[in-house]
Amino acid sequence: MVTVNDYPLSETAWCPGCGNFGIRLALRDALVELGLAPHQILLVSGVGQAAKLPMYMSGNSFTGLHGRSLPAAQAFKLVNPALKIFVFGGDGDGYAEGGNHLLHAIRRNVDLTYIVHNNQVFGLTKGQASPTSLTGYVGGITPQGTRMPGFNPIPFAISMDIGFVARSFSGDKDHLVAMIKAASKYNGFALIDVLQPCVTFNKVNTYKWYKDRVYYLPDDYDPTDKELAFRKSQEFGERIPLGIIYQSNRPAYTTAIDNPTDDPVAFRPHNPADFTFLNKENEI
Amino acid sequence: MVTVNDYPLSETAWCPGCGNFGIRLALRDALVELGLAPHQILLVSGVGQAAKLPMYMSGNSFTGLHGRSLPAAQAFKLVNPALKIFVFGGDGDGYAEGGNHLLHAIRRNVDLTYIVHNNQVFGLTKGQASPTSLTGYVGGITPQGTRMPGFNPIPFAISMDIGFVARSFSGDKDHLVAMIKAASKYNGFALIDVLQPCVTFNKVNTYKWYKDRVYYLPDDYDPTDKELAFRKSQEFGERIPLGIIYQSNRPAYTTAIDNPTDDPVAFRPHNPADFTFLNKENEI
Amino acid sequence: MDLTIVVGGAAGQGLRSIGLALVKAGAKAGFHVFATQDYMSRIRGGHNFFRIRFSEDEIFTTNQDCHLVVALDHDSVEFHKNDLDRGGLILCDPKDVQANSEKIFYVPFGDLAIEHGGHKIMANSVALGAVWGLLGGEIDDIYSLLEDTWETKGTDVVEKNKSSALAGFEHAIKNKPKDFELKFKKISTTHEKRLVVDGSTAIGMGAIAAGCRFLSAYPMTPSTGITEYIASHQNSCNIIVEQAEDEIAALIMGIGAANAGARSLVPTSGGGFSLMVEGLGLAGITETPIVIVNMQRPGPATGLPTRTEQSDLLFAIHAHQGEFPRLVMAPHSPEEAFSTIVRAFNMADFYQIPVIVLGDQYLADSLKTTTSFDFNSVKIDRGKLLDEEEANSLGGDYKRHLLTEDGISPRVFPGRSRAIFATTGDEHDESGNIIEEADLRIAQHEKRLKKLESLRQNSRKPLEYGAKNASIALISWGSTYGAVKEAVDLINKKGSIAKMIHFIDIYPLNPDTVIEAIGGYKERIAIEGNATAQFAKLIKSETGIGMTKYVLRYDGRPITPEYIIDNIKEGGNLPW
Amino acid sequence: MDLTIVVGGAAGQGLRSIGLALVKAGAKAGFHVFATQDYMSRIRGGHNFFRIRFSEDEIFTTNQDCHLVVALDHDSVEFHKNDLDRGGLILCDPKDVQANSEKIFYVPFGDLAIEHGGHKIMANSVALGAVWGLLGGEIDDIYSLLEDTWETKGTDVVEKNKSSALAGFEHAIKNKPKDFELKFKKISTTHEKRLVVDGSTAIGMGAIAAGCRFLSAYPMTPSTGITEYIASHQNSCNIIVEQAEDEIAALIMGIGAANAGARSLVPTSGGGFSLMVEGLGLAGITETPIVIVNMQRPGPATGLPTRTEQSDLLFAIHAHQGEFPRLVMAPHSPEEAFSTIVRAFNMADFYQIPVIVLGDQYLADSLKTTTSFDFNSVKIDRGKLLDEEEANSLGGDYKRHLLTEDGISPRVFPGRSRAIFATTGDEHDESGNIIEEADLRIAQHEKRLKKLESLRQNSRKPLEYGAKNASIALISWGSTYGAVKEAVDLINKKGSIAKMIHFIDIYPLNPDTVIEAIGGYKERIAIEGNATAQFAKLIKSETGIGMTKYVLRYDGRPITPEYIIDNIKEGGNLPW
Ligand SMILES: Cc1ncc(C[n+]2csc(CCOP(=O)(O)OP(=O)(O)O)c2C)c(N)n1
Ligand SMILES: Cc1ncc(C[n+]2csc(CCOP(=O)(O)OP(=O)(O)O)c2C)c(N)n1
Ligand code: SF4
Ligand code: SF4
Ligand SMILES: [Mg+2]
Ligand SMILES: [Mg+2]
Repeated sequence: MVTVNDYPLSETAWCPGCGNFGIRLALRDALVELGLAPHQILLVSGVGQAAKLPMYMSGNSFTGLHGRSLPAAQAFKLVNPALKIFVFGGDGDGYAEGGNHLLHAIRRNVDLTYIVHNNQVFGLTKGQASPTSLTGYVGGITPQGTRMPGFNPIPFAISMDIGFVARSFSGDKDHLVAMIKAASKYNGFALIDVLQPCVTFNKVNTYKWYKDRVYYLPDDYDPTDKELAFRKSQEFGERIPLGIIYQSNRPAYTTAIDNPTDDPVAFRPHNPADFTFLNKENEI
Repeated sequence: MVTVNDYPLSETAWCPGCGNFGIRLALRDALVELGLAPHQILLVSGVGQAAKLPMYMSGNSFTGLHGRSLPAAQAFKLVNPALKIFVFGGDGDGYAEGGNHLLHAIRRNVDLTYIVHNNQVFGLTKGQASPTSLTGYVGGITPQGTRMPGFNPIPFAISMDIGFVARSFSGDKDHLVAMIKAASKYNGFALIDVLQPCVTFNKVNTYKWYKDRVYYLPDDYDPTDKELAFRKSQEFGERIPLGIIYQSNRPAYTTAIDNPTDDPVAFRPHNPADFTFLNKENEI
Repeated sequence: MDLTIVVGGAAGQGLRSIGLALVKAGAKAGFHVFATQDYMSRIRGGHNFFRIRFSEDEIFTTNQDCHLVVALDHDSVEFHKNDLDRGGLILCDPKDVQANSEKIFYVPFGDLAIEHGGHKIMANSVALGAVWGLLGGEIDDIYSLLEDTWETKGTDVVEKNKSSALAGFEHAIKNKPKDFELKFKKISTTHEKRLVVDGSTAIGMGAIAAGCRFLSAYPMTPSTGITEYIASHQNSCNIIVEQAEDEIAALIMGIGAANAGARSLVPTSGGGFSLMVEGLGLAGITETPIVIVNMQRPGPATGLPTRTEQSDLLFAIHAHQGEFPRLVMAPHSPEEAFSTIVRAFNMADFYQIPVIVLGDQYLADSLKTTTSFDFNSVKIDRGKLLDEEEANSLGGDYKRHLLTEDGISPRVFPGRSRAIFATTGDEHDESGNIIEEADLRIAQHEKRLKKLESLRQNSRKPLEYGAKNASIALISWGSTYGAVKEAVDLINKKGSIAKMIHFIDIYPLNPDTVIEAIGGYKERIAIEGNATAQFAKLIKSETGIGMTKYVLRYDGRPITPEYIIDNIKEGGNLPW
Repeated sequence: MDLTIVVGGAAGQGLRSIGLALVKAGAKAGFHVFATQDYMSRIRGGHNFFRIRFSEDEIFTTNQDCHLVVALDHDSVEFHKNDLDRGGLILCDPKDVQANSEKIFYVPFGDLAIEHGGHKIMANSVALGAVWGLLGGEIDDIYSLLEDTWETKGTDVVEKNKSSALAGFEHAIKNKPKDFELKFKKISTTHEKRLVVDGSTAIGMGAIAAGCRFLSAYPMTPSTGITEYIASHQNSCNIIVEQAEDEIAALIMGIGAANAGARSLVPTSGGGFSLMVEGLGLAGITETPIVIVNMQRPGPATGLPTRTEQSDLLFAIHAHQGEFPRLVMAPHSPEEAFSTIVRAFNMADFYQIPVIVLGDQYLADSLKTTTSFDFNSVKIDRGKLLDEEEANSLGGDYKRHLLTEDGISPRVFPGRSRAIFATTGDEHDESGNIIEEADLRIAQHEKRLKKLESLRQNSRKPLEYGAKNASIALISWGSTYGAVKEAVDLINKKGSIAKMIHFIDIYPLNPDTVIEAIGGYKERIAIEGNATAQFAKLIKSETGIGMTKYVLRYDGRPITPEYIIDNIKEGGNLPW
């Protein structure tokens, strides 16, 4: 049986009080509750404060380039569908540098859980505005405030009929655990946008700011109702809903070849001689 | 006065019957009706069959890299707001290679008209599936058919509260002229997704296929109603609505510095000596 | 016998079918065939052509000869009439082309097709027959070819094509000019089966032979042929083929799949490779075995998309910030491409590095006759892998970047054992944790760079061809091989003074071998399909040895033997 | 007098404030100051430090000395105690640090701050005062500094800081060990105003002086300082600063703005530069003047994000498929950076090419005293521009890529006249139409490459320093200048045998000048902050001249004079 002892928590380079700690704890608890052992999972990430998470957890991990976690994660899954894959990154990583990959990962719908640590700021590079920074946010490159609206990933995801999209808050571990478990159980691409205070740089979107605004979607909320979901998803102001906002349960992407979990294409034995038949097509 | 004679049509490398011809004609007529002379406009494009359009038109032009038209176009506009800019490209150019730029161009809302020649296929590279190809579309890299849903740019754009988004059809010049004119008049980022038959490679989404499906939004359709627009925008099957699907009239992006049309920052006289004051900040 | 037929026409006129048929017919007749394709970056119209060369000896290059032109439109007459050798003819349909030249030989392709085949579409077979008739070939070769080609469409189609071909054949024999002297001598075919393949297909076949299990790509001419070949064989060959949203994703996907355990291939061309530069270094620091094929075309930027050049060499060697080992190879023929790709996969796995194979449009699209590929003798070396038991026993103590004598750490694949796999694009310790300490950095950096020295030692020696005691060395790499070889022959006809020294392994070079190979010549002539003599620069930077002359080409067209001969002129320095 | 103070602590402890204050205090006291920052890729915690060197002579480098350590935490004591020169001391607050060493000199920073300044936050001023007291400095320098710093916060704040500083100052004088011998000699300050600037600021100031009107960037250490400096001056300096969604967009935006008519700057670091490679070639083929600043850090991939290296040199030179002219320069100090950037803009406009300026983290973050920058003598050369009248008269006949003697075509800016501007990333004719003809391709390709030869001719000669008839040449480029200069001095103390030959213009090199500069030495020693001696390779590929020794550093730390002296050992070849 998997226990919390399988996931010891190592020292981090995060600031004391950072919202990332809450995400790490929730992830650990979700993994334990899902009964997943470190060697069964793969943690994939990009570059940023959020993206360091795999360094501070047990489990297989691949920490790649800024903004490029999703293509790697999808390919890992395609060639070895037995892996349970969780992907991590910041709002800069996922929504700025990695925007195109997110767009197409949503379309492709490979079975992954993608957790965005959305602190509405570029943390690791010291406080520049990110796509999710709200209009007027003052960062190093935008000393007079950004002049764009904050990017809201939820309606974006819904517009492409994502299979599963949720919003959670690093300040509420139980909620986040529940979201991670639900996302992981959905067989397809699941996005969780997690509100994560950056106590060092983001002096606007603080713990208090989030706490004052977040609320839970009621039990009778129907996440399969797309129009309702689209409407709800746009709330990001005085009130911010948490929960599974939309769930279409689109079937997961599979490759054009049969590639079962117990016989992944990547590991089938190979004998070059078996392919002599290819000569035939070009023989005269 | 600007007349069609200002826009002579040159020989093209397009296939006879290609939908691109209709777009070119509509553009010419729209430019004439808008009273824009070739030296006042700038045509920006990427790479692909669609992206060759500036080659076959009069007017200033910048034909750049595959997928990279929008960053160039936005910068042209920012430093010289007097330019009237029209951007062209295919569905591969705009929605595959260029996806991240589109996402952020919508957020940024620089005053441009972006026309996507959506033939649901990679034309210039000979028929591979594009993001807008419908599930099952057989292309060179997907001989068993694509396994992703076709990308629909309209709900995508609405989800980010685009200022102006329309759909038109290269087979209906009058409609397309009207859309180009409306887009050009909107002061902000306007996207027109134009259905454009590729007679050589796309044997599924033919002139007939489109003609059988397209219809015009009724006069009483209210494009400022976002939820209605979101619902409408998802029709892309038996019926495909044409017209201005959503219009939020968000104010156009401007830079943090005052940069009027008649005195663009780029062309203000420069005297290095004026900046001696910068030494002050670092003096001891 | 060395004979060249050009088939010219607009895109969309089906000249590829006629071209292919002639290639195969020549092969059936026992010749060695080499054919190039010259096409524009457009789908319809313009001027495209196929150059097909038949020879009694094995050939690896196109040349400048032209004996027959099949002109499908008027432009083709204009384009090629001045290339015609004395005694050559231009075949065309009087309905398509009205030209005023004594070289024109009219064959009513269309009318004969309708008359004998029932439809204009049979015109290709008429043309085929006419060429064969003119050259004194045997109609049986054509028949056998048409049977192979149309078999699946039923006997009616086969027969109609045959009648059409026969009509063209007989028309040609009956009407050919008295003074037309070109003649076939059919070669008695050996019993060995032969192939007609282009470079793209050969690369695809090589990758399959090597056990490639994942390919990701974004379409880009002239690399798409490789991707499409493999895509069309994915089911029978156990290969997952993913069309990526862009080239950045394509390479990163390949890196993911490779770390998961699949041999991965990423084909692209220069512009796509540019977008992969960041990912390349990720493969470098994570020690990921991956094969990237860059099919070069003339740059910069979009350049000339459907043409050929060898101008990405120094870029391929130096792409990415920082320093890490890589291997760059450049095959020159379909058969060499087949084995180079296999070697690329083995070297990638052995050294756990990215391997870049440089091809070009000329290699990709040129068809050549060759003996069948020998899949049986393909050897697979997956390098240092821990078996499941070893991996399980290590568990959380497994170190992906273990420091070892040779710099190579044993691999495991995540999820395939209880070993925990961890790596990162940041500098790391042996276990794959991010570090910043100077000593740990030095240890890992030197571990990686150590492989470079071993790669150098294992670098393949250049191929040599020509006169024993030559004083002139023609130094080349990649797809120019055939042209250089024939240029050497042409030079040596007038006195045995020239030798070809041709490189397949490009980087890292072994300075000792290079000095040994090129050091002793009075003249060293770089032959390259670029404007700045990139390989010559590389040689000089590794050995200090410069060239004495340069034959360069950068108009997007392939280097031919005649081009080399014409351009060997005086002059030491490059103009820029 | 040559004295080094280290301030060490965890990120977030405010060591930058103390460090900066010490730098300025040293400058006030009339010294030449050079200070480096060593920080980890994290926001809080870890171990960071500031090394501040005061000297009577102008200095361009950090070194290995260490006379005083201000330790803000226990780790700092551990890290630096062994670096201390004999007689040095470690200053720390007994409440923060409990260490057992006779080198410790306790100063109750916190308590004195509360007592004399009313708040713990004044501890920095206490520390400052204590250092000054120990060294026998004058409290007036500190006072004047505190006045400058806190002026805007009101007299109360100024006074509290002063009292705190005085408390530290007096504490130090009273309690300093008897045998403590280090002593200040204040230098009588010249009347000329001086600056304290780091490389980032100097680059930003240079760009403003050059008339930069557009900057686009995506944040990346260590280039962000440049972007943020310019962003904070955008209004007063007429510069549009755009934060792009990624580096691809950043460069393409810069290219757009440049073609519109704005001088454009794109700062980045290696990883971002990797993503710009495709755009770089677009600038090349469209002949777009643009300045890219690549602030290098150790690679590959994410590598060591906050540290320094010189390993992108060959990458910068060869990035992108195909061939086109570019200019690569590497300044080595704030003052050189200021003028290099101006020259970069002028050369970009003159040749209509991309110019790459290579800096690194060491240059970016090192502070130096310097005379004020001379904005008055900055010359602007925008190259060949048509005036409105000329442009109007051409109208639709204007040719953006007109063939000219020198390969440079006159520019117009779209929409600024009736001239029609057209260009493309495909190969084109003079008017900017896509073409495929061989002759048109050759004409445009040669037009572009012709500029390379002219660039070569105009390449700046290397800086030379050292003994007249030296037999040893230390060959360097970029930020190692100061270290090499002092290493030469150290060597020459024992006999005048060494000379520095330092390059700022890196590519294209002029082989004749290089041979002249380095050809005559018995020993040629490459000094580079990378593992493969990239500049040495470039020199060899251009001149055939190899090095006899290598001093390389690739642990992310800057090269110091002592590092050079310690590492000049035998050995010709590189290990890889
Ligand atoms: C290609 C590239 N560009 C830029 C960077 C620098 N960089 C590192 S992390 C980061 C953004 C961090 O923001 P986010 O992704 O939101 O993560 P956070 O630190 O806030 O968790 C950037 C720009 C990089 N590593 N690589
Ligand atoms: C970086 C890069 N990748 C790939 C290509 C090859 N390429 C040229 S056009 C094109 C796609 C064409 O499709 P689309 O954009 O839909 O335009 P269409 O031809 O259909 O109008 C591709 C993949 C390229 N030129 N550059
Ligand atoms: S900078 Fe912000 S996001 Fe990064 S560790 Fe500190 S608090 Fe967390
Ligand atoms: S290939 Fe298709 S899109 Fe391209 S020109 Fe032909 S019909 Fe038009
Ligand atoms: Mg963030
Ligand atoms: Mg298309």
